[in-house]
Amino acid sequence: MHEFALADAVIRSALEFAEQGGIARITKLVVRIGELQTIAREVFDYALKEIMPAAEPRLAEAVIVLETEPARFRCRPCAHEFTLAESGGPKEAEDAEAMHFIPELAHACLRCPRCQSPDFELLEGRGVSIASIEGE
Amino acid sequence: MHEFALADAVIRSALEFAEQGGIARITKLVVRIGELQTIAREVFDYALKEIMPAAEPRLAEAVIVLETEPARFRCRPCAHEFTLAESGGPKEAEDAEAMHFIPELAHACLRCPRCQSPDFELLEGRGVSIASIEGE
Amino acid sequence: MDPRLSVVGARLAGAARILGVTGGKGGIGKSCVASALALALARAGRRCGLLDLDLTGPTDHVILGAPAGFPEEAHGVEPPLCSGVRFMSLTCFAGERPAPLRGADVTNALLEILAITRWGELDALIIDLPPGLGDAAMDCVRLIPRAEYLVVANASRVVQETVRRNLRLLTEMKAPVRGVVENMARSGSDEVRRLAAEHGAPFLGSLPFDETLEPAIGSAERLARTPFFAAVSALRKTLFP
Amino acid sequence: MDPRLSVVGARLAGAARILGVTGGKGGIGKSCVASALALALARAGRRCGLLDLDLTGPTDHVILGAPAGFPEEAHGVEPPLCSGVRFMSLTCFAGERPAPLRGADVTNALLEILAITRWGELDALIIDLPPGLGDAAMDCVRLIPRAEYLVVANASRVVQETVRRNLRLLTEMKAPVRGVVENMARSGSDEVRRLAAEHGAPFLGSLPFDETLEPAIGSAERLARTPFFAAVSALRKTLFP
Ligand SMILES: Nc1ncnc2c1ncn2[C@@H]1O[C@H](COP(=O)(O)OP(=O)(O)O)[C@@H](O)[C@H]1O
Ligand SMILES: Nc1ncnc2c1ncn2[C@@H]1O[C@H](COP(=O)(O)OP(=O)(O)O)[C@@H](O)[C@H]1O
Ligand SMILES: [Mg+2]
Ligand SMILES: [Mg+2]
Ligand SMILES: [Mg+2]
Ligand SMILES: [Mg+2]
Ligand code: NI
Ligand code: NI
Ligand SMILES: [Zn+2]
Ligand SMILES: [Zn+2]
Repeated sequence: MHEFALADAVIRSALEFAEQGGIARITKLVVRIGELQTIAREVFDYALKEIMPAAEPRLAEAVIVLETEPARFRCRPCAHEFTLAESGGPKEAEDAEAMHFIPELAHACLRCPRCQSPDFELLEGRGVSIASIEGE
Repeated sequence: MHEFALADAVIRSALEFAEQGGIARITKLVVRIGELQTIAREVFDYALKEIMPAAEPRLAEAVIVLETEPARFRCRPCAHEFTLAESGGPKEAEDAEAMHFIPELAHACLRCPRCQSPDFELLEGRGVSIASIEGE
Repeated sequence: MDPRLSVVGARLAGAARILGVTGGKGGIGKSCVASALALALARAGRRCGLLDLDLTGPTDHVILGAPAGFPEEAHGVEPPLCSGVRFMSLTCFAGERPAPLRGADVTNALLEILAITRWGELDALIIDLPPGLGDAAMDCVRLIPRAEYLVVANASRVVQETVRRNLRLLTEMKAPVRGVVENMARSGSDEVRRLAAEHGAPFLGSLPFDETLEPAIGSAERLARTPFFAAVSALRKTLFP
Repeated sequence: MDPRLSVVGARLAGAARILGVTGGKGGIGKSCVASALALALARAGRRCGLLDLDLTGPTDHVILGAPAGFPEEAHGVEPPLCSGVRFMSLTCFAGERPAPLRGADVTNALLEILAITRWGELDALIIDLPPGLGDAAMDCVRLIPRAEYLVVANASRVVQETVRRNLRLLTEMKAPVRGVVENMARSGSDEVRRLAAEHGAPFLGSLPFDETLEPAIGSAERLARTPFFAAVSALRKTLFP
């Protein structure tokens, strides 16, 4: 469950943001989860709660929203745009796990469905990011 | 005057665009010139006219507009945003000429004015690009 | 907003010192020096990590003979212990598959590895850098500002050309150069010493060209018996007294 | 819209054949092989160009002893004639200055060079590629789809590991591999021949480890008198009969 490490990053990032913006209480935190990393919402949700500092007043009342972002790719040689499903997805469990750890391993595991090139751009849906933070 | 090579690229690109879009006559072509490459408008304008195929009906009546785009940089280590003037500009004539040929040599010739890093991003104003093409 | 940027410092906080092995040029033995240095630290009883940041041409797993397979997950990724060295490489996840990565992918993959790897307490973290003055080299300076650098060079003219550019750049980026070491030294030549002096960097001596190194690759036991390793162990004492 | 993409094909149209020298690994002699091959072509009376695409670690100017200074401009940039070879490198513009370039910068600089260089009529254009499976390697495949590849390897285990990844990738990208050549061969070993066979690529023989190569670097005259050059000349006959 390396999700804990990513949840930890999210919490630290939110607190850093609060620090820099002089925010006393974070009210809402929208976290985006890219499809490519195949992090299960429930796992990540659990990780966030586990990692959350018990005595952290700035986060105590924050509503945390998890959004999933579909992955979209564009092939550089042939300009074809495709989704994860259209690429055929990971062939083996090992491929899925490799991309779960390092989404860039898509270039080792996936191919453009039109021209088979590994030289594609990941337009959206990579990994964990913070979409927005609200506070007061 | 390697401007001819770039003007040639612009003309070929416009004709390719017309070809693909089934456009019979290009009426307007807006070319953007990035400040970093220090291409003089007059030189480029002259080059475009020189390179223009005499018997090219698709371009015969095109209005060609040249726009200059100021260069803007953002330093990766320190996040400072700066202009070419703020960077101090090229120190020697050789630096200016190097960037005239290959704008990426900014990383060899310019530094972030705040932290002196060569690791900056060029946000705008690199070189020659086509901003828009109108045709019928 | 990229949450990973907020956690890199914390993940590396347990490492007392961080040393990047670089030089700009490929094939001068950066990976052999980095791997042997990590091994020498472990054999001297130090807690040591080795991170292979040559993401598109990783070799440290071959040099150390690291076993294949995904690392353990425990509130992050635990770098497997390999001949006493905590080891992390893209190959831990990619295995044999070639991973062509453009610059932005290198930055992302490197940042992901830094964000999820739990090194724990280390006396030293050795970072093996790729050739070239590209994304990995610049991200190492940017993301790990307290990293020091060991520059590997040799007497060849093409190597000197490349190492000179690398040294100029490290100096400009205010990255502390702990020293320059000559590798594959065949006879007494003064080129590398002069190159170091030119850039105000300490010259840390020469590692011999060693015919017995190549057959020892893949086994920490055999590596540790080579003259090359003996020379790296002496270098280790200078760098980590 | 990037106008440069529309002109690359036209700029290279005069080159009868284009050969990329690659291998993935640094320090196996890609640049020495590429430079010597270009020189051998010129000496055989062929019109030959050499393009150094190792933008952050260029060395071909050192190997050939190319004079410094900006190239002539004439409706584009004219690659200077250097010992009979039309030569182009980022160093023609950058000189001694180190140019740290991230991936997107590599793509841009490479595209700019391809867009402005007027090679004219050539029997062969040799492209020297950097180590790694990164932007330059992928852009070469993407922007110059008719390029063929010569893969340089040697018997070292770390080299084999890297070259294997490179061969797999070239095959996947449908880039035609003209052959694999062993460099720095010291004794009769079969590793490189086997590696080539594994990937269905022709094995093109071995170039000897040559003590006299290093002191010849920087002078085309001296290079041409080395046993290494004699072996590259034989390879030239195979590749460009
Ligand atoms: N001191 C040495 N003596 C003999 N061979 C060496 C020595 N150092 C490195 N090598 C060999 O040189 C090659 C390149 O080494 P490597 O560590 O992969 O270089 P880099 O990481 O700089 O690309 C390998 O085949 C390795 O076995
Ligand atoms: N056949 C050979 N015999 C001896 N030395 C060689 C040979 N080929 C290359 N070298 C040396 O190996 C080093 C690396 O060569 P280079 O062409 O720069 O490799 P690459 O371009 O693959 O990084 C140089 O010092 C060069 O002189
Ligand atoms: Mg290496
Ligand atoms: Mg390595
Ligand atoms: Mg080279
Ligand atoms: Mg080169
Ligand atoms: Ni996990
Ligand atoms: Ni010009
Ligand atoms: Zn495609
Ligand atoms: Zn800065």
